Amino acid sequence: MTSSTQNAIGLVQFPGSNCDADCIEAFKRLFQIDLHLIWHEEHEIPAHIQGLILPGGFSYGDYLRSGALAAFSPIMQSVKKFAERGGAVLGICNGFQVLCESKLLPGTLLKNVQRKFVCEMTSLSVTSEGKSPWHKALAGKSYRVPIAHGEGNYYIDQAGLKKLQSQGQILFQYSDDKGQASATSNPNGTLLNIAGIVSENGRVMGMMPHPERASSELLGSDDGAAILKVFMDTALKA
Amino acid sequence: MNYEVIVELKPEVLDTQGRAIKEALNRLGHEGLKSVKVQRRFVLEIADGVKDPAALVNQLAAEHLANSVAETFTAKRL
Amino acid sequence: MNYEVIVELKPEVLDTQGRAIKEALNRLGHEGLKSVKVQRRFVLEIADGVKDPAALVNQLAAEHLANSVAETFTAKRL
Amino acid sequence: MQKDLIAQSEKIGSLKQAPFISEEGDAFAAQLKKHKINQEEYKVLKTIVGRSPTLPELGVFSAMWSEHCSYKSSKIHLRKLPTEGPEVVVGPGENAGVVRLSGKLCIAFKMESHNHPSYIEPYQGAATGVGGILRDVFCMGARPVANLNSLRFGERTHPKTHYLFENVVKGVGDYGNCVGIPTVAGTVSFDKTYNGNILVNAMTCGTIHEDKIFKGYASGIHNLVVYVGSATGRDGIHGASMASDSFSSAQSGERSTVQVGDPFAEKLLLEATLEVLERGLVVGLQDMGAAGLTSSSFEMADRAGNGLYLNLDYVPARAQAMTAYELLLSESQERMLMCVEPSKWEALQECLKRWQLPFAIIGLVTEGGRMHIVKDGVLEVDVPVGPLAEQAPRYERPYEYLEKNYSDDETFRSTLAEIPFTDLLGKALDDTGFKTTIYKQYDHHIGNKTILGPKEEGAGLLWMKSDWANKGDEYIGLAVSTSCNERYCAQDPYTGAAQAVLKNYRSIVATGAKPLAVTDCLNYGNPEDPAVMGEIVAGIDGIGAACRALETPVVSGNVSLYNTTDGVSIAPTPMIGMVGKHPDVRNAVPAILKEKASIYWLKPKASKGSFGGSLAAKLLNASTTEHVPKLNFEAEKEAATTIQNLVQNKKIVAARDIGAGGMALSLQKMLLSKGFGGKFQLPGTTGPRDQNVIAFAEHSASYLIASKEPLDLDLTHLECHKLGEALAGQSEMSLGLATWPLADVTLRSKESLTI
Ligand SMILES: Nc1ncnc2c1ncn2[C@@H]1O[C@H](COP(=O)(O)OP(=O)(O)O)[C@@H](O)[C@H]1O
Ligand SMILES: [Mg+2]
Repeated sequence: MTSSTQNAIGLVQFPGSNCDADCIEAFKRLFQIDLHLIWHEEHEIPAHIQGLILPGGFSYGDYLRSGALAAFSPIMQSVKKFAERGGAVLGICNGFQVLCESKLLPGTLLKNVQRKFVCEMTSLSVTSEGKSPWHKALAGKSYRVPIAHGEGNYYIDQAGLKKLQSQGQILFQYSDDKGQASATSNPNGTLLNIAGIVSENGRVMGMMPHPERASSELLGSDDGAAILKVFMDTALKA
Repeated sequence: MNYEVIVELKPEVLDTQGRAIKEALNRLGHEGLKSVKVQRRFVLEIADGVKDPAALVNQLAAEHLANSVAETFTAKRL
Repeated sequence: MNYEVIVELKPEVLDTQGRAIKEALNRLGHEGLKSVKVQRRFVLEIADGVKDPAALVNQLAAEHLANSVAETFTAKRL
Repeated sequence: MQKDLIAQSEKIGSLKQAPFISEEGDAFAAQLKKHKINQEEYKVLKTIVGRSPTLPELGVFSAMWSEHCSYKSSKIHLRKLPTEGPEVVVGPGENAGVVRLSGKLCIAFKMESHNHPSYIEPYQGAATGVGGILRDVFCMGARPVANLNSLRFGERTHPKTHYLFENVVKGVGDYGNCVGIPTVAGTVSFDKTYNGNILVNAMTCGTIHEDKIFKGYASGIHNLVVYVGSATGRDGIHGASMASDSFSSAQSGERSTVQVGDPFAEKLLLEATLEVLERGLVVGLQDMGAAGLTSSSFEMADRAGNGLYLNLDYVPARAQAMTAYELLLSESQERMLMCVEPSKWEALQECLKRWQLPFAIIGLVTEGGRMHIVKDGVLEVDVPVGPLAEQAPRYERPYEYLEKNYSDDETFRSTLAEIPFTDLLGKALDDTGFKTTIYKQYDHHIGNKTILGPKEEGAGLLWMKSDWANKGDEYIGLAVSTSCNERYCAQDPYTGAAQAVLKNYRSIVATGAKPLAVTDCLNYGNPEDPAVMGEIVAGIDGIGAACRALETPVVSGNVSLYNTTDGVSIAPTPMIGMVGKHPDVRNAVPAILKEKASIYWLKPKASKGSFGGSLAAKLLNASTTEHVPKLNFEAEKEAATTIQNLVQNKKIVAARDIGAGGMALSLQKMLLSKGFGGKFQLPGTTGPRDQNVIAFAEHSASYLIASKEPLDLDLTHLECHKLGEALAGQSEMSLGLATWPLADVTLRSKESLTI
């Protein structure tokens, strides 16, 4: 790694973020890079940052709605600008919820239909319609990545859904071992088995599953590495 | 007939959610917010045939919707 | 000054919690219960000095307490 | 602030004195009863105080001398436990015990009960139980890496069980998930002995550098005492004495204000505490657990041999008009007491603010070893610190331990033989259940360390790579387990307690790890009943014997007594938590079969097994005169080395200890989750009358191991039988004379834990 890529990926820490350490560890182990940590109270995203991660956890305890309070923290104003400039942003779990709450991604994440937290391994397929770099790089395979959340039930109204579909913004769907997004492979009631989506320009991606946990065969799967790698490539190529 | 049941924490029980929301909103600059209480509101629709709907609502609220150890409720017809 | 904000799911969004409660109570023999809606109620206390408290409450509800994608809210002074 | 406090502390003599309690009449007797202080204890109290106490003083003594805080009934017996070993870094007496894993990498761990609060308000009770044990571990400077939980509920058909189960599980899950600590293992069972008194025991393991273990205290005269965290309400006042009380079903539900857990506040407190300790910003730090401000301040002062001056006017209060008594005894959650040198106060404040934690200076360290507590200009508490702890009551309560005579129970065995095998197996599966419903609600892989989690059905195993470990220990693992078979303990309190240690030992061994040390939570009934006290003494002796033989010292623990409802005590439940060291997690094996292999059964030579306290006896609703599996430490140790070697040499692909339900149930569970079946022999059968007896008998030192190559073991104390080949894609399975369709079992596994 060159020194410019060494510090080029930032990670935003909210009070209550708790998957930050796992992201840091996974990037170090997989790509030998140190993430640049950005505290929620900061107002600026350093100029050398080319990609941003919003990690999982329970920002502000998620006591209002998951992601709702974090969406308004000082740093999120800058994250919005960063995204508007075409910066690459990856929101994982609570980070995905924050992205929706801040309108960087459409829709929202409701309570799981079973009204219980769910922690298990899932299998993700990549939709074929999309043209984003994510779709291009990941299509044709399925990815075993674990979930752990209480509010991962993606919802958007009919018009919004049509738009998502027609623009190819749906990225991941929870699937069975045949790669089908079936009712039995839906872990939380999410619309169309949606597990992850991208923004219109394909630069902002949010997903409920945790790729940073699927970062070693020893931990049950290393399929998340490919996902994180696409993020790195997308961010650093710009 | 519709009834409303509002369930809230007893005043002496810590409202962790309300407190966290208030503090976060204060930090966002909304200094004028003095306190936030978080409650649950249920709207119950009761069938016409029920003899004493108010009594039924009270029973459901007391036995099922509110947890008497930590919460109190109020019920009224809408 | 106290304000009440009631946040509820838009009618087109399935209220899974309400449905589950209704079904469980029906199973317990409370057949007279036709439907249950579950909502959140916030009681906001606004400081006296605030110029337009109603506007503040509306802003807090719209921006923070309710999620416009799936929810609507009503606010009123208590 | 400091100057002002010094001035205040020097003017104590001129303060108004709070009234002493009146020692007359029924009111006095009622007062003592409410505080659970008996006449003898009151006499000692008066000699310590030198006069009649004030009401807050009485409250302080009541809390500090409660069973929960003082271990007054169990202390003299707990001394008999082995607490030392080469890897023990901190033994009992601190907030948590600490053992060395590799190099400077140490593990701090402890278990705590939250039984009574969880029965009253299961969600909050369980949640705050998790919060409390996390604080015990991180206030030593250790970063929590794993939670475990041990749950005992009443019968599934009991009307309260569903509600208690749902809410306890949700409470444990929500709290741990939000703080971000994986719950990697646990235990649960349902038995009528817990109908009116459930058990919720929580355990936490954390990592810490050997040279940075924090054992702080209130040292340095005039150092500041700082209150950190949530404001104080009237939560759980009398919690410490409540945990030492027994239930009566008539009054349950109205005992105490509910403590509410705030896992978000806990997460902030966790990060702030670890930062404060890492940066050396405080000289003392203690979490406010049971008996809140009282126990934390007294403990902190006592360890330093100093006194404290505390002004309660500065304590952040949540409720109006709280009295000194309430402020001192409240058990509001997520609070810490810190002691800081004035020169570090700036830095400490900056850190606490960054973590958004409320804080306040409430007093300072004083000379002379007295606790002076003031509120509204009134001297509320003025007692010597040392004697309060030193002269705490210790009871050598009378106990009766009746050695029962155990014998082979032919009546039981022939009844068992009559029942169709598949009925028994079905019932056994339903009774032990599948824990998916529980652990799906617990984040079990946050932290990126979980190699074996609850899905693998054995001990939890975490990958502990760390700069603090020895070179070459890059793949070192921490194995963790908790368990206790209460039926064994009911049948034979001594052997049952030893078996509880062994059960954990075997689970840890089955991953390939080496057991290191133990924590416990001794859940028993009323110690004033000599028969119950006998169970306690026997239990402690049993744990001691096993821990000595296995070289797994007890480094921390907790005692929960008075688990009784309407005068009936629970079955003895000495819950054990154990940690072990895995040399290389890359070789670790799960307790379920993931690929086809031959299955072998390892058990002590010529062991016939037994049915005392067995699952079979529970399923038949029969009592039996049989003994519980006899202790056989030689066989246990041989099994351990055998399996550890097999794992290290990559000779096996799965290993499972056999416990309740015997070999048949374990075999079925081992094969089930990935859908394996096959034809298996039942060694030693002579005909249909043997089938159930051999299949369901319970043994010590017994395991199933799965290997892809023929095993030829050189064994002295054990025998090893090949049972058969486990194959994928089977629709049937058979064992001995019985054959059954796998579809039934699969269906059961999906449904059995919905209560
Ligand atoms: N309360 C619990 N919390 C978390 N995990 C649990 C709990 N109870 C059981 N488990 C996990 O489920 C698995 C199976 O549990 P165990 O008690 O060994 O059951 P059995 O041997 O009857 O299958 C183990 O990995 C255990 O750690
Ligand atoms: Mg087991």
